[in-house]
Amino acid sequence: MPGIDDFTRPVEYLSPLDRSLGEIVRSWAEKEVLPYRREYDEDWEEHRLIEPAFDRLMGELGLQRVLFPEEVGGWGLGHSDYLGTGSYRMFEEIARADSAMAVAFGVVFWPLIMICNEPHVNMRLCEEFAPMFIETNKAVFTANAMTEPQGGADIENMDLLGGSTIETCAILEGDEWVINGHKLWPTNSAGVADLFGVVCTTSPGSTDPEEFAFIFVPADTEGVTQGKPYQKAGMAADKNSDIWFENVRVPSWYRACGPGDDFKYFKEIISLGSMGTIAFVSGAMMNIYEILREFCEEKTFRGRPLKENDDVAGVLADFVRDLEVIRVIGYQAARMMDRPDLYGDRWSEEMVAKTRAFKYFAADKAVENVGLVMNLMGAHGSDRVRDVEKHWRDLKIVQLWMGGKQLCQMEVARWFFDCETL
Amino acid sequence: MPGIDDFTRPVEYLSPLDRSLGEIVRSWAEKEVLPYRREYDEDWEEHRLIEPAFDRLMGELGLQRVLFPEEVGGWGLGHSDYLGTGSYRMFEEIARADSAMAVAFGVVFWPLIMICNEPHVNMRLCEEFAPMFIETNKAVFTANAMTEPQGGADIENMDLLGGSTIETCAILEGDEWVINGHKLWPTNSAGVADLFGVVCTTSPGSTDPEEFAFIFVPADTEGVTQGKPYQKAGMAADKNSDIWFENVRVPSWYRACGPGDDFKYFKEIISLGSMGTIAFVSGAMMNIYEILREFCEEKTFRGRPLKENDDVAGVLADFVRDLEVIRVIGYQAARMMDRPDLYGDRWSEEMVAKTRAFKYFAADKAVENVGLVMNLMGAHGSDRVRDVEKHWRDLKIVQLWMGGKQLCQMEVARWFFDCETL
Amino acid sequence: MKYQEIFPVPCEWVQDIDESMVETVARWGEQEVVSGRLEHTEDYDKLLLPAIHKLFCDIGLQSMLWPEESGGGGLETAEVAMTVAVALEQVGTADTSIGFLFANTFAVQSTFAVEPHRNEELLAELAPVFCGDDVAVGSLVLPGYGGSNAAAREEFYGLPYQVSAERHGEGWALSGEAVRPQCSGKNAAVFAVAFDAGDGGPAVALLGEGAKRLSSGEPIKKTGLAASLNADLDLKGVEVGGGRVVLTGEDRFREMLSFYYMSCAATILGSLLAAYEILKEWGNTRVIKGKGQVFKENPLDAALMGRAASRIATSRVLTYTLARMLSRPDIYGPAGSQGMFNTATATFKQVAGAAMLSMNNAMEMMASAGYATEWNLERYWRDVKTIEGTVIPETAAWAMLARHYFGCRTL
Amino acid sequence: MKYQEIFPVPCEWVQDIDESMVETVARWGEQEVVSGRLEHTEDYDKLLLPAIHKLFCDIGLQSMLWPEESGGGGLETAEVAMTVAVALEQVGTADTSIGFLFANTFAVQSTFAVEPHRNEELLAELAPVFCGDDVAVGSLVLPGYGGSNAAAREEFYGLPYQVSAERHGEGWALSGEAVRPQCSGKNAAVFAVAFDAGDGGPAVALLGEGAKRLSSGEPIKKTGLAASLNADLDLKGVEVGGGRVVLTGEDRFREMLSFYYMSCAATILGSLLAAYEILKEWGNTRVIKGKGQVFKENPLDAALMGRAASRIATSRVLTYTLARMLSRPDIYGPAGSQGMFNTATATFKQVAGAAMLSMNNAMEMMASAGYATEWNLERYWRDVKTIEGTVIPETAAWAMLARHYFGCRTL
Repeated sequence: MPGIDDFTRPVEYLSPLDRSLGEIVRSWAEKEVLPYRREYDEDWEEHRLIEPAFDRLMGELGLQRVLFPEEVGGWGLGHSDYLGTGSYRMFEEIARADSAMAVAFGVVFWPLIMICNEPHVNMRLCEEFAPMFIETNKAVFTANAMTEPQGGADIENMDLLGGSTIETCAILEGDEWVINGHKLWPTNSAGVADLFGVVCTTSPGSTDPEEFAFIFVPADTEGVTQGKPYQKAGMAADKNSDIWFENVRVPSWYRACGPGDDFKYFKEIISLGSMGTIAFVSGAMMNIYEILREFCEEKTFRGRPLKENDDVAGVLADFVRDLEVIRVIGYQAARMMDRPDLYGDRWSEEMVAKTRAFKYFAADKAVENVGLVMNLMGAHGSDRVRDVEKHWRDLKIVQLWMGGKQLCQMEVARWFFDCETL
Repeated sequence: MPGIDDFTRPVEYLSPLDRSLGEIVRSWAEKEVLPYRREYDEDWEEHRLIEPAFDRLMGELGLQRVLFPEEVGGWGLGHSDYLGTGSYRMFEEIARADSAMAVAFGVVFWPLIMICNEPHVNMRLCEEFAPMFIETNKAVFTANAMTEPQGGADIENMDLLGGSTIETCAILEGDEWVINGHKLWPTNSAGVADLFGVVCTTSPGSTDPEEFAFIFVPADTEGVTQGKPYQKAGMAADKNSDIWFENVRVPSWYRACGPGDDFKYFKEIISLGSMGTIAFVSGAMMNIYEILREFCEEKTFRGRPLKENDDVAGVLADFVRDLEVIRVIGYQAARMMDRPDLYGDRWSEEMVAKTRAFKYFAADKAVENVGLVMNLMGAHGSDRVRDVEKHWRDLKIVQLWMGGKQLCQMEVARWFFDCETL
Repeated sequence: MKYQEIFPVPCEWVQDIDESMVETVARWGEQEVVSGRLEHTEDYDKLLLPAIHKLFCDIGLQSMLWPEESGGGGLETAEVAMTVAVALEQVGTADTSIGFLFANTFAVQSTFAVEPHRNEELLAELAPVFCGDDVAVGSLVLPGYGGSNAAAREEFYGLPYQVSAERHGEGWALSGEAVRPQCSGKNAAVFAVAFDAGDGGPAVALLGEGAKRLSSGEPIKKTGLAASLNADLDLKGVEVGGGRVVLTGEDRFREMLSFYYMSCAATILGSLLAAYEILKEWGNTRVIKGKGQVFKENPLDAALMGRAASRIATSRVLTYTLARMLSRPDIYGPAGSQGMFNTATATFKQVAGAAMLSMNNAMEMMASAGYATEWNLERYWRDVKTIEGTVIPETAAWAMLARHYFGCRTL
Repeated sequence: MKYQEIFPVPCEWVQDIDESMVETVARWGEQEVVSGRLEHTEDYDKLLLPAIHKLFCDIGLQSMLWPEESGGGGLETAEVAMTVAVALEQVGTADTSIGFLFANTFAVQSTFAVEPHRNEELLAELAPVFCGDDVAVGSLVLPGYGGSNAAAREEFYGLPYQVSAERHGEGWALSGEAVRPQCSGKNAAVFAVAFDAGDGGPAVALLGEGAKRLSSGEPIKKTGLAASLNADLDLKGVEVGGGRVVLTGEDRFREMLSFYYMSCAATILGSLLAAYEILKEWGNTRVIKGKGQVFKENPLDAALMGRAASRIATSRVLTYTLARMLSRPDIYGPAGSQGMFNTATATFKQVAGAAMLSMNNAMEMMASAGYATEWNLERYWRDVKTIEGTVIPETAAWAMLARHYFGCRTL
């Protein structure tokens, strides 16, 4: 009888680590998350249940180390040919249990991309930051402080606005950056992260890519203040808050790649973030598939199991069809991240546009399908014991982050149709 | 500026012939089809314009030979590792110009699959039939006579009905099959095809796979009668009619693979047919992309080119997004046909279900998108000079063949959810 | 009327009493709900219950069908359907979950308190419950999917009853495990329980909160509907007298459902209008593309807004028309006819679908503000989704419609 | 009324005259169209034109607004909107493309022949055209996308006029190349051409078929609408007197469009009902899964049928409600108000969208019978799609709605 492992993946693309990464994460999820996740909604402020599970996965099992180069104690994923597909597998397996945990985990690597990935490894910073992730068996988080109060997704809309709307300002004073600004919404804020990657401008209002700066700031630096977590429709394991930077001082070499390159490689954060998002989507959908199998065998309509009703079967077919499609394009996106030699640079406009396209496709389809699944389940759809309603709430959030759907559309149209003003 | 060749394909999968096949077909299409296709609607009965173009492609350029083994003068595609991806490229390029021509061309290979593909090459029949395709510079067609008046897609619904609804009957009399029956709708009927693959039963009403017979019948055999072409919403280059078989006698070795194997390998017709359909869809959509680029640069709303209007750009983005997705899954489907060693037998229930899923996904999305594109184009959408309305009509037909959407849904649900009665 | 001018309705059908109802309920919404609605999701006792009390008891929604001399509103005829619709539109705007409680309450009451089915005996008997100073919610117990929990093999359009019935004198003894009411399993005053009465077809009996051998389980955690403290019920041979059987027969059962679907559609319509206000505010104040563009001036966002507006406009016309049809059986025939029932089903599905689509789009436009509790939108989204599924499983709805319009026999 | 019983409408609004109109037109449809409709796509002269003649001249649709003494139907007030709606529903059922011709004709006539805009002079002048024995189609020339063909920089809600105007005495001289009318460019009796009248805003002038310096090009091949022999027009300074300018100003222009959108919605509604009949027939007679199942008893197909029925039911209510609103400006305000215009736009878009969705689904269910000409369905599908795009480009429709409901200024 087919199960979640029978959905198509392009087997040619899989990393040599695929099987072991999959097994580690799946068995962790079965033991540490699935039995407890129904209580997570009430745990959104405290993370009393959520934190120990993270400690196990990231600290004890060590998955928070994978991106760093081997030289500093990491697993070298950042300069391997399996950055994409390896991450995809981990993210998907975590998201099957809880997509908020998947994003909290995935975001650990998000700022680190800037210093761990070829061809822009910053070994000095790798050496400086690796120990905090490696010399511990506790989960250690990072956060990407991008969004600001005034403009929402404007920061990610780099091609149109070129960083001109960034108000968080970094001024070089001697050997130090002095940072002032106000950020909103980063995953792993509200006190979770120990290290921030902060999107700054060195000259407010400028569209010069050289003025765009990506600077690391340890969370305990003086002048960094974090707010309380926001309450959201779902995703309890992903804490978000305001962050204020007030005359925060960090060493000048905490800038990730330097003038011009920060701007250039920051787009890799977009393409990899989009790729990761697809993995969150397919992971959650795989779990819904498992739930649906059970539900549609157990419940009856006209005296027969739901799955034997052709109309119900139509909904089920559309669901697995779209999951098949999402997974195939997810792995294709991951492969494109793995092999820039074949598909183009991860930070190219083409890769940004294409991964955005795949991302918003996956998220849209998931939201649509899960909505239909809930209707199919009738009163059981909104009942927390079935877990589908949880995925429904979470997937909506997955759909909306990184600038939401409309920004994806504009970036896709801009590249494929050569638009100038979107 | 990106064009149709900038949409993603999994480059790892491409056949060594990909480039040359693509170039041959594209240049043929530019010269022989694009300038004339607007007149095709009026040519649906006579094929005065359509036939010469086919002659050039299939006879002169020789593409009707590709499936046959090299030993009989073919190109050996049927036993290569590039059956799927090679065909995909040809089909897509033809469909860009006219999807009806693509299906008429693709169907030439459809019955031949039964005798040209590993592991069930029937060399005796290859030798017998190859000359009619190879020793000519005229287009030579085949047709797959499956559908019958009483049940529509029932014949393709093999897992539920096991061939029990087939009324076309083949009785062995000495060294000859005597065939009686009435078929509807085959592509390349109405006098086009020179050779039929006929789906028969050797024992009406039986669900025994051994009684399912796939038998070749030359069109000029005594007792074969074809009707006039049906008039349809589109697809003028694809003629369909009734075919009657009245005491038609063919040699006993005209049965493709023999008892049991005919049933088994007939499913390959389904999986490969589904794969081909995706290529027709992406080819047509590529052409619509070209038209849209031009239209949205030329026409204005609020004084600006349409493509610079964010709402229009949203429609454009969704369109290219879905085309990206369709192409990626199309090539994945093709790859799965190429490499049964990695993905499973082409005739397995799994491959049938998965290619059906990809097929109905592609067709649904295309129909949806082109409908929106027509609305976007306003009064120009239904105007024949833009060619979009032609693709719109054709794609609807592409969506509906091979049992239509609902049968795809049932086969997908049946495999993934283990349903028994759909 | 609050949204009258911008989204036209067939206003010729709206009477003075309806207009004043709108005014009263809108004021209630502003004062009791909107001011503190962020907290409502969390604190039922402190925040939601007082608002419900004010609406149900002080304003008197729960007693509107009782005679004035019992302390009721004196509405007796089916014309009350329009009054209920306009009221629920306002309640739904303020708090969709409270609207859902009243939709249930009205559907329960419609079985015995609306002409031509007014039952004076029951009205008198239940006057202390519904005309008193305690909140009295009515809750339906409808057929649902079968499975291990299904009590009965008999079905209403393919859905087995959750409760089985045995004859007990003039009345019945009702049994069922883990029976899921539409709302308020923990605290409804009256459950209207559907069961199969043999040859009589479907029947509905009223059970009071304190009925013997009726118990409720743990509160259910669910996506939305904070005002509904729902829980499964156990019925261990609950005895109910013949006088408490408020209806028998398919026509009467469909009639109850027609009123219910209309009430739910009106509640969701209110939600949609609330979402409209939230999105409008967002569109007016948000600035995107640097400081280049007020949100609503972006053509893509505006197009989505235009679509949303279109759905609101049409949903409103449909809901009001349904209310009118149900309120005038003299013109349109009984509410329990196949035609009316199917129109009610179609309207409910259409309005719920339009609402979900619009709210999903609105969330997409508002991005993180869409899912942050602070902006209030996500709450309506969760509530409407919960109602959409709870009222009727999708599959059953379309099967019913096909049965009627295409003459299917086995669905 | 033909489909009255199965798909309820607000029948209290339908008057005797409307009922008899329905009867007459339904009979026309049966006799003149349905019997030979397969051929209609091909032979305009032999098959379609006689049917149009019967409907427009003998039954008198084209003259219904003229006084009885001129040979007209004597209808003068906006109440005619309901009569037009019910008539077009029947025409659309028989032949959608003929419905589209009359939708245009009525919209043209509404500018000068319906109270309070009745223009006795023009009525008298045009009586020979519309009350004669020749088919007289009116055709609108509306703003559309700009581009190399756009004649004018002025726009109506973002769409430039196709024709530019210069003052010429009391009247105007109109110019434009490759001007695309809504229908019948080859043979309309009257074109109602929109242009910009400077400070006066939009204006519409009537041009007769034989107007000097007006010529039409080659017939256009298009997806559908066989009854419309369309062609582009060339206007080389066509002179039109002040008396032929039937309206100026945004309010009046919107009013014309409100009537037009309503008429097109009613036509499409007719199409939907035809598709319903075709699908019903299919569902009753087709057997699938061997001989195991009558098509309509398959739950998946039935669910799609149920959805289609639901869309028909709601589309019908919406169309009738819009017709009512337009027919009673005394209750609902003028047809050219922003509110009415937007309701008309929303209704048209909703009904057209519902029709396309339902027809697409029906084709999917009927598979090859869906696209074979023989089963007739594909023709409705092509016609409705053509109308959907031709009447108003999608982008402009949503921008208009957003403008009104969300107060956008730059759209």
